[in-house]
Amino acid sequence: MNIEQQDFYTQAILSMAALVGLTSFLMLGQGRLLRLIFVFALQGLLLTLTTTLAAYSLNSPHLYISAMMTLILKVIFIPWMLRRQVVLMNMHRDVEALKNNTAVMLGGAGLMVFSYYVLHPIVQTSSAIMLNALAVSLSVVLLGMLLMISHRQAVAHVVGFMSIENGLFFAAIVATKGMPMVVELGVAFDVLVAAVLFGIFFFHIRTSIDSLDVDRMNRLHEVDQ
Amino acid sequence: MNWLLAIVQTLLFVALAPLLSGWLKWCKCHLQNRKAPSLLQPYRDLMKLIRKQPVVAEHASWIFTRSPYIIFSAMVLAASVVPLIAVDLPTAASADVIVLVGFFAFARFFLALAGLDIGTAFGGMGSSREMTISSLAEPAMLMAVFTLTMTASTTNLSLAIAHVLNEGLVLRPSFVFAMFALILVAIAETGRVPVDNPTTHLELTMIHEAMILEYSGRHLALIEWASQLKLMLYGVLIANIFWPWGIAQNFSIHALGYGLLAISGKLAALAVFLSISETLVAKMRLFRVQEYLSFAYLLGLLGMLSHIILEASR
Amino acid sequence: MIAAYLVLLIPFAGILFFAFDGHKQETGRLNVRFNAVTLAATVWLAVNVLNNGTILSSGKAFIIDSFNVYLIVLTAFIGLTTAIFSAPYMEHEKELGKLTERRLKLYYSMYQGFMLAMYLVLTTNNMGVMWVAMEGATLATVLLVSLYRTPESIEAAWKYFILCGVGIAQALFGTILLYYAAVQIGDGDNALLWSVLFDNARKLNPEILEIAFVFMLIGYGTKIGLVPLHNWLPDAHSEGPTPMSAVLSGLLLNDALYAVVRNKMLVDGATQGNMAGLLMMGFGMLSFLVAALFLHRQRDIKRLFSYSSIEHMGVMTFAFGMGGPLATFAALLHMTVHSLTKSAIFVTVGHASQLAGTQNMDRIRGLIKTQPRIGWGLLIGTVAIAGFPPFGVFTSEFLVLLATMHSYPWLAPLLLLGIGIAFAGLFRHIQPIVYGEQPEGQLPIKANLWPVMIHLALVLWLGLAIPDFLANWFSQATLLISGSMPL
Amino acid sequence: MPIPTTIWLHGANEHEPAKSIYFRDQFVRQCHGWDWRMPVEFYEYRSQFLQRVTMMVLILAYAAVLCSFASGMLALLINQRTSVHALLERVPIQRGGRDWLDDCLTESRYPLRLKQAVFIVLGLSGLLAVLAGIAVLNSQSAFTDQIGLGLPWLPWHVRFDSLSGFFFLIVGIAVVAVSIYGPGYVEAYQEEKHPFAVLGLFTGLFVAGMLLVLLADDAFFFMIAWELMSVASYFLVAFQHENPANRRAAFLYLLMAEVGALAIILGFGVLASFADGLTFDALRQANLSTTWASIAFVLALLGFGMKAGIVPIHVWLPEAHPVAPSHISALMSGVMLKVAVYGLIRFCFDLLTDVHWQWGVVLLVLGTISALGGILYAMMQPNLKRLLAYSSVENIGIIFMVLGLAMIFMANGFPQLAALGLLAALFHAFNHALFKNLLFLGAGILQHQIHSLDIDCMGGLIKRMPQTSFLFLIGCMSISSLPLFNGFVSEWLAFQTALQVDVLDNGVLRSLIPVSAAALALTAALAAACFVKVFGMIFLGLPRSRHSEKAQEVDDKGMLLALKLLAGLCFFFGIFPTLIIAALNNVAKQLIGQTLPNDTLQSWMWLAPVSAQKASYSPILVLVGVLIACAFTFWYLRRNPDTKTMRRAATWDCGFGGLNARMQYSCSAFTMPFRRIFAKVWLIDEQIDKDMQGALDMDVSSIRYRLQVEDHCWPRLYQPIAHGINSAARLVGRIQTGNIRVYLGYSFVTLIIMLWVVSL
Repeated sequence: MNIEQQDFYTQAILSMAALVGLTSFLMLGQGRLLRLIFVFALQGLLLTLTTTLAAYSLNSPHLYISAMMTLILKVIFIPWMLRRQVVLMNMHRDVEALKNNTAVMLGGAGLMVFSYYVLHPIVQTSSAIMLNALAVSLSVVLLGMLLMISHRQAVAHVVGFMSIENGLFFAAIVATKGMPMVVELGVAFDVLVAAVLFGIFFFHIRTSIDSLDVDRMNRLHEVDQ
Repeated sequence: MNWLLAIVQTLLFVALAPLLSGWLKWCKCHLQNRKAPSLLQPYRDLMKLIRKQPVVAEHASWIFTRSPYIIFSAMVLAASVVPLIAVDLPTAASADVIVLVGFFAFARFFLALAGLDIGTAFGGMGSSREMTISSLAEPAMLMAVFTLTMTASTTNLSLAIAHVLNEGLVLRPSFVFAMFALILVAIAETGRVPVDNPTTHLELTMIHEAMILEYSGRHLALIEWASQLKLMLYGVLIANIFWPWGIAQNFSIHALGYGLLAISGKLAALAVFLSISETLVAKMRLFRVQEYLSFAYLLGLLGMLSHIILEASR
Repeated sequence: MIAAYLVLLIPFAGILFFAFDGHKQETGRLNVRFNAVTLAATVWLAVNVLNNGTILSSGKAFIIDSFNVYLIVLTAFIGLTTAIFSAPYMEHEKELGKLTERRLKLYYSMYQGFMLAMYLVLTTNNMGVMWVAMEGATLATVLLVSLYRTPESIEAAWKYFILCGVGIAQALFGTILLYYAAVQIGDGDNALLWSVLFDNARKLNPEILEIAFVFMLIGYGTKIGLVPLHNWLPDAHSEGPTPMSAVLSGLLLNDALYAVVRNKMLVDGATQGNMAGLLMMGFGMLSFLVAALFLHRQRDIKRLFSYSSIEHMGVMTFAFGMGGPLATFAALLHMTVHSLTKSAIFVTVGHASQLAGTQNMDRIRGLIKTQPRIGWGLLIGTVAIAGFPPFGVFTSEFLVLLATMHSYPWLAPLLLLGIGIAFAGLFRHIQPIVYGEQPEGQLPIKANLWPVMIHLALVLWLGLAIPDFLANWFSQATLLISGSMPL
Repeated sequence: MPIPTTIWLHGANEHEPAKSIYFRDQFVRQCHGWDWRMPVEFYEYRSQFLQRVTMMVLILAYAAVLCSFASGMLALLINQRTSVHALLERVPIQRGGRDWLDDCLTESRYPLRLKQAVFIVLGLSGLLAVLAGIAVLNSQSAFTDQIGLGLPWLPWHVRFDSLSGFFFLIVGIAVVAVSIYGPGYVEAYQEEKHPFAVLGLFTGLFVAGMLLVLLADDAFFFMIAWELMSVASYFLVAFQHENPANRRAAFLYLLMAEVGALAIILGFGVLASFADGLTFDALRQANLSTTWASIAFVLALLGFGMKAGIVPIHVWLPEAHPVAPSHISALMSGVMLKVAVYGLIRFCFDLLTDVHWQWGVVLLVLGTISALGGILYAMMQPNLKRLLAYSSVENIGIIFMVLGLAMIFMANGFPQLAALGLLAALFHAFNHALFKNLLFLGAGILQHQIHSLDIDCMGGLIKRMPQTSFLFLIGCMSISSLPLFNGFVSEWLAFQTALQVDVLDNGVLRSLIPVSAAALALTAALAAACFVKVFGMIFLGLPRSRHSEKAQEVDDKGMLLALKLLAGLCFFFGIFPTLIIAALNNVAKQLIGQTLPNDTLQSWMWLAPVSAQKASYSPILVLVGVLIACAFTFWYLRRNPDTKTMRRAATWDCGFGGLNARMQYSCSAFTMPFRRIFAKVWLIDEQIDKDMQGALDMDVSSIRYRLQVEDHCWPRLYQPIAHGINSAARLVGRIQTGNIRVYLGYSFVTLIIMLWVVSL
């Protein structure tokens, strides 16, 4: 069934999905940390909009709460913290040279296709929209991992980690109208704690190797020189 | 009666042993154009030695002084189980051919210990070489003996001989091989040329003599006698196993006498053969002995295989 | 049911108490008391369950059946013994100047926090909450791994954090898929309750569950330390304080495996095949063999034993994957004896590295000469973990082997090969440590070895004879998991 | 009514041949006369009797095990004097005992008394083991029981039958000897360096493990006992761990024990996968194809052979046995190897019901190689205990050889000859236990007195230690299988077995077996040479070192007593082998269902295994003959009083003078001919470097000679394996690069692959 036969809500959701996917791609290709953080905040914002939309059209009020939490955590708090780190380390000028960026991009595109391929059994059980939404969120998760693999800055890793969270959250909202409240709260709490911990860790890492380049943390290994 | 006869035969064995070596020496001297001592010379030597007071090395322990008795009595016991002039003796049942080999080993064990006891280089040298040669000779001998015992399907010597005797003259290729193997082993074990030279006076070439270098008096007598016994034992084995004809099967006087004649004839012949070979062949280097003995083993093995394949094949 | 709540409340109180009360001399002993009370509560709970079967709390938030109740008791027990060990140990570390008041405060409250997370994982009936708790365990321990603030410890903690975080996120995706599949068939609120899912597992969509299980396996498998997702484990174990390594090895890995098994039960219910089992067998065998090889290359003593943990988790995963009553029974037994033995070993290792002043195995020598109890403890523990009778590890490995011979005979030689290699890898390092002459400056220390003795005695007992109530317990759990009683 | 007596004599089963000659005729009447018309009360009586016997025998066996445990536990009290004192204060004892106790518990006495107590309890367990063995051999039936340990659905099964009983006998005798010997020997260890608690504890566990292996009747229990034995002995090998070589030996030992145990487990597993359950009864029922049976056999051979130390998997043995305390080496070399033999017999003749002749050939060939290799390696060892260990390899080889013969005959349908072979093997195992214990304990005494085991440091000890030297001589004579001693009898039986080859049809076997018999002869001769060297170099000649000059006879009576006991048994069973043969007949009966006709014809003085027509040996007559001949010559030659005394004079030194100890033949000199003849057998590294001096550097100032003889197995077999594992580990180590992004990559790729897999 094509998009024009869908109701408005579905169309909106699908476009949101497209936008979220796009933001992931943007992050993947992003070499400057500040822009990266900005795009991440954007993704958080899209997520918030999606949630409110879902809350409104499915009139399930507890989604408003999670929308609120998303806004606070992923749009305001975490980007602010990361930005502060970057400025402190004054890395806001230097650009991380990404090796074979185009290949990574193509890989990301491949991943998107792959997630469709993986999730196609779901079609029989439900509408195609679910499949699309889930597929997008899966690809967001995978792209987040790819981001972490391809970037060397700890900040980028945190962004990737959080964008994986975003993907999961999107899936939860779209596919299953949100998880049970207790789980939502728990997840949010974990994310919060994680964010705090990340802050602490940046401090420690900086004091130990006075840089946030994860490639320089390779004391513990099994390879003999 | 049987027991008495057995004892008598053993004594006869012991008594005749010096005579055989005397005869051997006699033949050798004549073959080498020397003037021969009388046949009784060995007896005279033994008597003289027995009368003398033995002189013992200062470091010697009881092993050294007691070994001669042990060695001698081991040989006597060996003599008691080998049929000399008559078969189916009761003593033969008490120890079969494997035990016979055991007796030789027993004697050799103590002889070697005695050689080591005094703590000279020669003694050790002699023991070492003796043990080497004997341990190489043993498998060869066992192969030869196996050929016999598998044919006769018994290890009891007198029964085996009786078996060979009863089945009459059969041409067995295995026996030919086994006999030659046994002869070679006998030469090695009794320390004759070409393996060892009993009459040598150069310590470095000695084997048997090197071990008994320190012996004197009755000890030396016993050892000499024991080695003469050993020589005769091997002779009798070869003679009676492969040509048992003439040996007494019943205990009538006439049969026994006949048997005595027969065995002395065979032994005499063997001695002649041995002396000829000793005159012709020169002593070989110590480390060629292994080739010599492995050849003996090969013969024994051939005998065994020909028995299995040619004679008893199924 | 009150017992269950108690089990959760006491550690929670512990967190708050230690967080706000601050550090005093007897804090260690207080920590011991907290754990002791919890143990009592768990025992009470266990008695309840043994008497009147599975307990399902009102609102179905919690489920206590024979499978998790014995894990709960085990957790409480090891928590207690490790606390007993850690009290003097941490004091000594403080005297060495490695730690400050604040960090000890953190340590104790996070210890309780970790225990809370463990209990939550075990008791909860809600797969989502299980995930939350599992993530909570990571968050609670990650700061403890970097407690010493050395560059290595920070690196280890970072890796632990990132890898486990990413892994666990995948587990969450799996949970979401599970929920999705569940929503298809029923009401939204109870759709994540394990009991509900288990009851109508047959109706769940098998394809989705298979995909979900893949995510679960990768997610929780990262926690179990399955090769090739294991890389955080040795670092975290070797760099954190030793009591932490003890509980991580003894408890966290078990509970992660527990989560996987719970999910496997659902998946098997849905897909009437053995896909999940085969995946687990593959991962298990791979981890087992690779870890056994890794043992040969270790310098750091705690790293060594963390690899041996990976190896044993591999065995358990393999056995659970094989399914069938015998294998399941063996896996449960192995879970128990491995936790006991490994935590005992880490306790002795802690003392050993403390008295030697290093964790580098080339510089620890002649323990038996320096302090015979520690030396012998380490040696006996190693003998036990290497799978020598009459210790329990042998029994369970023997049963695993038998099960393998029955169902997959061609895998048995691999298993034996791995055991042999692992044994050699352990002993080539441990023997020089305990025997021989001691270096200068290696002096005896104040050590409390009761935990070690108790654990090893228990393992010995399990090796000689499995007490009836425990056997009955295992059989019940086996019945629950594999659907039939062991022989 | 004579029935009770006859029952008592003939044990449970009245169809058995009696072991007492005196009652035979009566017995025959009973069997063929009115046996099946036996009155009812006879059977009732028999059943009651059986129950009583069952209880008694099993209680004996259990008591033996418990005593060995108890001795171990007792040893732990060595440092607990005060607590023991406090404990004993409580128990009420009357005056005298109290005084005695207090005397024992004084600071100075306590350790000594405790050590004595430990060894007394150990000896008690040995004694009980002997009794149990004899009892079960007499009542020719198997007693089974179950112990409520182990798995919930598989309690420990216990079965005590003739085979176990015979090995109980072996273990028991050895343990008794060791526990007599022990107290004197362990005095040398000072407590803080070598704690007695460790030694005593693990000795107890070790013995208990061996006994339990013999009792086990299911695979699980068997493996537990087996590993208990291995691990306990490992701790004993590592007891003197200050020496790096000992640690290395211990590690190697434990490693190979583990590998062997795994092989055995796998073997049981193969059987179990064709049977239901792990009890031996269930395994006996397993009917498996020839291929699987052969696989099981090979696995068992690998496992048990590794413990028994057959070439080429013997390497641990010469390393581990010498480094343990001597009485432990005696137990390991004399008894533990026999337990391995027991395992093999149990596995092949009992569990695998139908044997194949190919297996027999494998055993035969392996045994021959081990026998020859063992003795040749032994000959080159300068270290006494290493030498003895290698000679154990040789004897085990002989045992395997004869077992192989038994298998061949069994498979070709000659159960009686199979019984003969089995009997020879078991008898040799028994003898080897005796004389190898004797020699190891003797070596212990030498080490105790001379503080060295290097044969080249000894010499001339026969004058310093007359008793030890005499007992050691007996050991040497029996191990080099001279007549009148037990070693000879078993080798004689082995030869007799080999000589029966004529009954076989298969030409290969008919030619292979005699060759291996010849190899056996070579082995025996080499053994004789080897032990001539040993005795001659240690006890004869001139002392080669200061220690051996000043050596004294050991003052502890117990140590000598143990040696005397063993030597006496060596001689006794050399003269009266029929006693053991009678006992062994029961074993053969139980395993193969055949006995020897031996006691049909002969009385106690004759040994005729097949038939009197084929071969017979009467040690007693031989002994009498030797005695007569010796006595007569002795008396005759020394009757003349003035030549009776011997004159002592300087040794002949070719007139050079200054004969000294360094001119004697040394070990390496003695074995030089062998080294040249069998040069291929060893890796020989021989170096002579001379220091030249004087004008033109022509004349030699000093010569150094270094000889190193090594086993082939190391470079050929073991180093490759170790190297392989290390390189594999290095390869695997590559995956852990330490870079977190790589790790993320791993989990990413894994995830992708898994998703792809499931979505196929």
